[in-house]
Amino acid sequence: MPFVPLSECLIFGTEKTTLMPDLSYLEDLIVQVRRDILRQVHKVNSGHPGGSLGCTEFFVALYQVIMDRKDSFEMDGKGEDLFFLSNGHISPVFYSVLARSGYFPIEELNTFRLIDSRLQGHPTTHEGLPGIRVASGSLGQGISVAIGAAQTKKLNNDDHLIYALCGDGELQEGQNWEAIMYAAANEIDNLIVTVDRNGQQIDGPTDKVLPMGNLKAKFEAFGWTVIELDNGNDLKAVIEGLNTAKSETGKGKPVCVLMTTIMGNGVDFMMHTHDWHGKAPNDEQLEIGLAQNPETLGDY
Amino acid sequence: MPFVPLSECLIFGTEKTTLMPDLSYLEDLIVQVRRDILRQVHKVNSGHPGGSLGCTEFFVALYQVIMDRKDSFEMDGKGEDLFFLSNGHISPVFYSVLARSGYFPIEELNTFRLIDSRLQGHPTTHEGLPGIRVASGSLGQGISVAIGAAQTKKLNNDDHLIYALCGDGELQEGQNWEAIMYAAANEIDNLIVTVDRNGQQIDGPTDKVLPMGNLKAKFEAFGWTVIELDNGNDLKAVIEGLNTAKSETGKGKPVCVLMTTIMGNGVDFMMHTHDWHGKAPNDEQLEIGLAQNPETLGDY
Amino acid sequence: MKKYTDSGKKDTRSGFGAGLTELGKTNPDVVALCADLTGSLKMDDFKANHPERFFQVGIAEANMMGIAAGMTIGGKIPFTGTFANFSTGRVYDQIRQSIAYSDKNVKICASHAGVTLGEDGATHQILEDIGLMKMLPGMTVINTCDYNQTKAATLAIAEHHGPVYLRFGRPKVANFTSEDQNFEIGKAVTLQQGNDVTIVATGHLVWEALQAAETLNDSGISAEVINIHTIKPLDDKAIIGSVKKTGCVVTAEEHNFLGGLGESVARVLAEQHPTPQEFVATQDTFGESGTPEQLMDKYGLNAEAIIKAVHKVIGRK
Amino acid sequence: MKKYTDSGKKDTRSGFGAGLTELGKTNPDVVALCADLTGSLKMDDFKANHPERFFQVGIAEANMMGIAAGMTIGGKIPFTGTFANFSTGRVYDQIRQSIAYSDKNVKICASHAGVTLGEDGATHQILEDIGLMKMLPGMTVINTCDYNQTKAATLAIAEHHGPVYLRFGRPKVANFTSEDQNFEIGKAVTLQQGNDVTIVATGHLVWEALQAAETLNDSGISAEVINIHTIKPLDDKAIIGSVKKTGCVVTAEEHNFLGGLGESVARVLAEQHPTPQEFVATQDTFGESGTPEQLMDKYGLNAEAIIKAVHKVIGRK
Ligand SMILES: Cc1ncc(C[n+]2csc(CCOP(=O)(O)OP(=O)(O)O)c2C)c(N)n1
Ligand SMILES: Cc1ncc(C[n+]2csc(CCOP(=O)(O)OP(=O)(O)O)c2C)c(N)n1
Ligand SMILES: [Mg+2]
Ligand SMILES: [Mg+2]
Repeated sequence: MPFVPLSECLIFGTEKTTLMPDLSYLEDLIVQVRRDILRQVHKVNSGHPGGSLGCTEFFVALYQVIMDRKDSFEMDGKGEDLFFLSNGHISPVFYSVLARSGYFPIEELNTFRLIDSRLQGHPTTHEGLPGIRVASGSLGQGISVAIGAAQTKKLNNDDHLIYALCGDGELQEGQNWEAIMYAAANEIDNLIVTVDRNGQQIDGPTDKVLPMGNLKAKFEAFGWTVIELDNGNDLKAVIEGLNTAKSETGKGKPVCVLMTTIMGNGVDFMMHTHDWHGKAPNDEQLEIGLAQNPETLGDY
Repeated sequence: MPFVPLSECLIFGTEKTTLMPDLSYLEDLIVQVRRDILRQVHKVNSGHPGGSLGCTEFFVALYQVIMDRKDSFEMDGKGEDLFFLSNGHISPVFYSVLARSGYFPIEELNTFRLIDSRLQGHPTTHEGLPGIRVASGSLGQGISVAIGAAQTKKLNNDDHLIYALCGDGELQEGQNWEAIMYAAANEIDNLIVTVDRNGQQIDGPTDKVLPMGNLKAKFEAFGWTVIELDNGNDLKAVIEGLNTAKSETGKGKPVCVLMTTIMGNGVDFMMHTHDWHGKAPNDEQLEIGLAQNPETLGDY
Repeated sequence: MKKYTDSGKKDTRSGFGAGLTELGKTNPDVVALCADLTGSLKMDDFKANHPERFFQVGIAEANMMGIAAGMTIGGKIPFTGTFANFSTGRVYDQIRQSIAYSDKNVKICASHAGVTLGEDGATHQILEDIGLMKMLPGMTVINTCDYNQTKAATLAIAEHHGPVYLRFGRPKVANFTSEDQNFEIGKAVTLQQGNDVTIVATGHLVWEALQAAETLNDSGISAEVINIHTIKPLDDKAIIGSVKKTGCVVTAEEHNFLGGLGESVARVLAEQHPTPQEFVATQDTFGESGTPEQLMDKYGLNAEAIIKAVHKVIGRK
Repeated sequence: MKKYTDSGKKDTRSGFGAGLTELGKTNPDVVALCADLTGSLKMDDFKANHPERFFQVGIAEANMMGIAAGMTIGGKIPFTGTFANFSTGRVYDQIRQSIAYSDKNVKICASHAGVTLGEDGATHQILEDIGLMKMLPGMTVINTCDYNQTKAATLAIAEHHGPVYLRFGRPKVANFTSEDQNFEIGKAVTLQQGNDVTIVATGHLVWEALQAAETLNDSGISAEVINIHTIKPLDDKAIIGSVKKTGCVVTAEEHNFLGGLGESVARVLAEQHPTPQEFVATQDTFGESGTPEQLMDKYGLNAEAIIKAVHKVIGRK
């Protein structure tokens, strides 16, 4: 189902070498996803563009290159890799990439946050949207859910991987540390948790709101393998980082990718600030944002 | 109010040197407290002797030597050091030391866990027992409360200290890590949290139930000053350790004392096992336990 | 019929913010805590004016509740601020033990309650918080109806000793109660006198109840409207007194019909004066994304729904 | 009058343990999770027989609920086990979002509910869990009355798709329902037919209701006794049917009278058939330490209290 089938991909950072993924296509997709994000939130004047834009490369890499996914969606997800979004507020990027990876019609992005829509403000299973396996939005719960799915994979002798994404501010929630402690203690080594380290949360930079110190040291003290992905907005770097993470699975430890991103990436006035965490652009701002990201694969 | 007034104490590990505390009296008190613990839980055939016995030296040191306390109890606790028990199940040792430090009549230990008593199974403010400032029992909440009290001390320009105790298994609760992160971020340096590192919890040794790895590394990664107190059942070592902790306050970091103790300490058949976490001795076992701890200061 | 006029739509959370700003000036013991939602809770002014009394706890609501409990020791009056879901369900056990059972003087101030939170959807739209908080012994539970009342309630709860849950919302709604009102905890306010039916409404539904009463009046039905801003302790007397006169009751709340105000009223009546009752409330479903108005409409939480319920309950007398 | 005999006192939690042991043998999809209370929850057998399907999560209930939700993806049927307080209030938001709203097939099994937990005292004695769980859309809420019924319910919920809250207790109580019963979720069981009053009881209060009915019978009052093991979905029909005949009702539960079974019944009656009702329940207080019997007595949760309530409610007809 990926536009760039896995078999044709160069798996960076591992011994398996296959063909080079069509990076130029993926770069086009990234720009198109940015447009989708802006247009979704603009239309309903609500939603979360900042974190979504910062994680665009990650989602594209994950769904187009990294994950071994099936063509059709089944809740049980047997025999494929699964992804869980813990920081559910960045639904715009999730929806765009899901739609553009074939899970549901791209035009449905038009219904984002509207009443009676399957595209709820925060992702939910409740409306039956393909691609979503658990609701999120209330922060701090996704890693636990991902661990459960990973343990079921082990019980089922299914050697596919579980991926999860969470925010950096989100890691202030204690449930994460319960989960982080548990995963190490139980050697959940089919799990890759990426942290969107954009250094921002709602009330300001994470360092001002509640300085979290050295995240790498924290995860390591909790027994995880940590991979630092310093340029989370460089597609190649993201693919490499996630492949490195993959190569660290199966070694008795859960794997954490600390992915440094720029909040609002790709729209200059949204970048490097928490201001656009949960605010939609007005008409004029939308125009500027779209101009900076010209249509590539076709708007919905 | 301490039996051994602070002014007469040698403050180990600090520059202030005063008189030597009457260690032999305190050793007698420790034995008497052990008897109180055994007799309390035996009488009602319920309660938690294991953790209580392991923390006897700590409570005696804290209330008799370390804390700067007032003679009468006031909820507001202005102008004195305060203590919060997070692992509320070890109420028997708390009650015994409170009573024997003058907070309420020693005979009241007779009412432990009985209906209409002020000595509830887990400590509570609800019945107005002097010495208790917050309820505990549901684990994981005490460090947060202690932080709040510490911040109020700062607001009130009251330079007294806040002490708290929690269990090692208790640290599996995520709320603790929220609190630990917050305390470092906000430089709560008038707070000393001791962890009862007995390596046991209800279902077995902590290392089997949910291995917690290196606690020192965890606290340090979370930005705390960590003091390892390797013999938490040696009174002198405990006094020294807590004094060292005291000397580390006021330096911009919260202070953690990792206190290694022996669960069930002082009653041979209760030692080094989780079996007596929450089980009372029968008549015969009580006799053996009491014989190993002959009456010193007088039973209630 | 009394006439109530909207002096201009305002959000109830701004009433909270204004009250907190005032408390900052008048009561040095008041401290405020927030879990990374300072702007949404309208706490910016307090933060700016009293940085030393403002505590940012980050995204860690359980810790916030514990810290607030601890801060009362030494005489502070902590006001915690976050969304209603994260003020209640997320931290129920922490409130239970460290605040309610410990009788700590903490004011839990909760915005974005109910479906009118809007587009964020069900994960954020708690419809159970009244029920959650009312079950806690010693907790006072308040749900205010407009900006002015929310401001007055914010000032009042600072004077009341003991734990309080103050619930308010996100959208701009009619502001119709008086600016200089005295907020009496636990005292129902009868907004309209009537003989045919009693409407007991709370929060955003109070204005809707007034609108309903006007329409009903035009069709010859005289409705008594009670603004029951305090759900606990509940003003049983006011309710029973009115119901004895009218013989039927409609309760209206932005909450699940299970566990909320409606069930509290049903219980009081079952104990003292069994009476036909209809429930304007959500019908045991989660909410969803949409505008506040769309959601009020879809989930039957407006004047129209109240009118329908009134007709039904009068038919059952 | 039907005669019920106690086949020997047993704890309901052991009924759960026995059910789980059986499920371990018969249903390979069943997995069990526990938060450091394996013995208290009687999960040792399952753990010993199926170590690979038993998950010890330590003292981290929030994480346990999330893991359970995740485990359903791929077809497992997780049974979580801890005390009732830590199964509900401690993890309300986790259950709400990751289990109830996400419609995950998790069975939340909760022991030590209510004051009969005994000596540990109020921090452990939750009296609000029925209310907490009943407010969650999609949640099935069950409170069983004895060992046999708890075992039967444990087996039944494994067959039911969707989130379930199963509440049971610590003390040894009369075991009087049949060993080979078929547990029907949502179907009230009428234990005694009667004409003067309906007693709707759940959990440990069912046996007390039967005792009360016997005593009442001796004094010429014929009580209908309904074992309402499922509080949600509530068997409205059974309740209304009985109340139409008797004209009054007493509800009996080991729970706060706010938010629990009693208020659910009051609501159903207010909507369909207003009727005098009395509430045998705790009266909005926390519990305390004591023996189960002492506490049942002090907090008015026994046959005696039911009899008193019956006399009162009959007088109100
Ligand atoms: C439990 C909980 N508390 C608070 C919120 C409100 N909230 C939504 S997003 C957010 C900030 C999250 O920060 P981060 O994880 O860094 O995400 P980013 O802003 O970088 O996208 C907050 C506080 C929430 N959704 N859930
Ligand atoms: C939130 C919560 N979950 C579970 C329990 C039940 N419980 C009481 S003590 C205990 C074990 C605590 O272990 P630890 O902190 O190491 O104390 P120790 O056994 O060493 O005294 C547990 C699980 C509880 N009291 N609170
Ligand atoms: Mg961030
Ligand atoms: Mg321990």
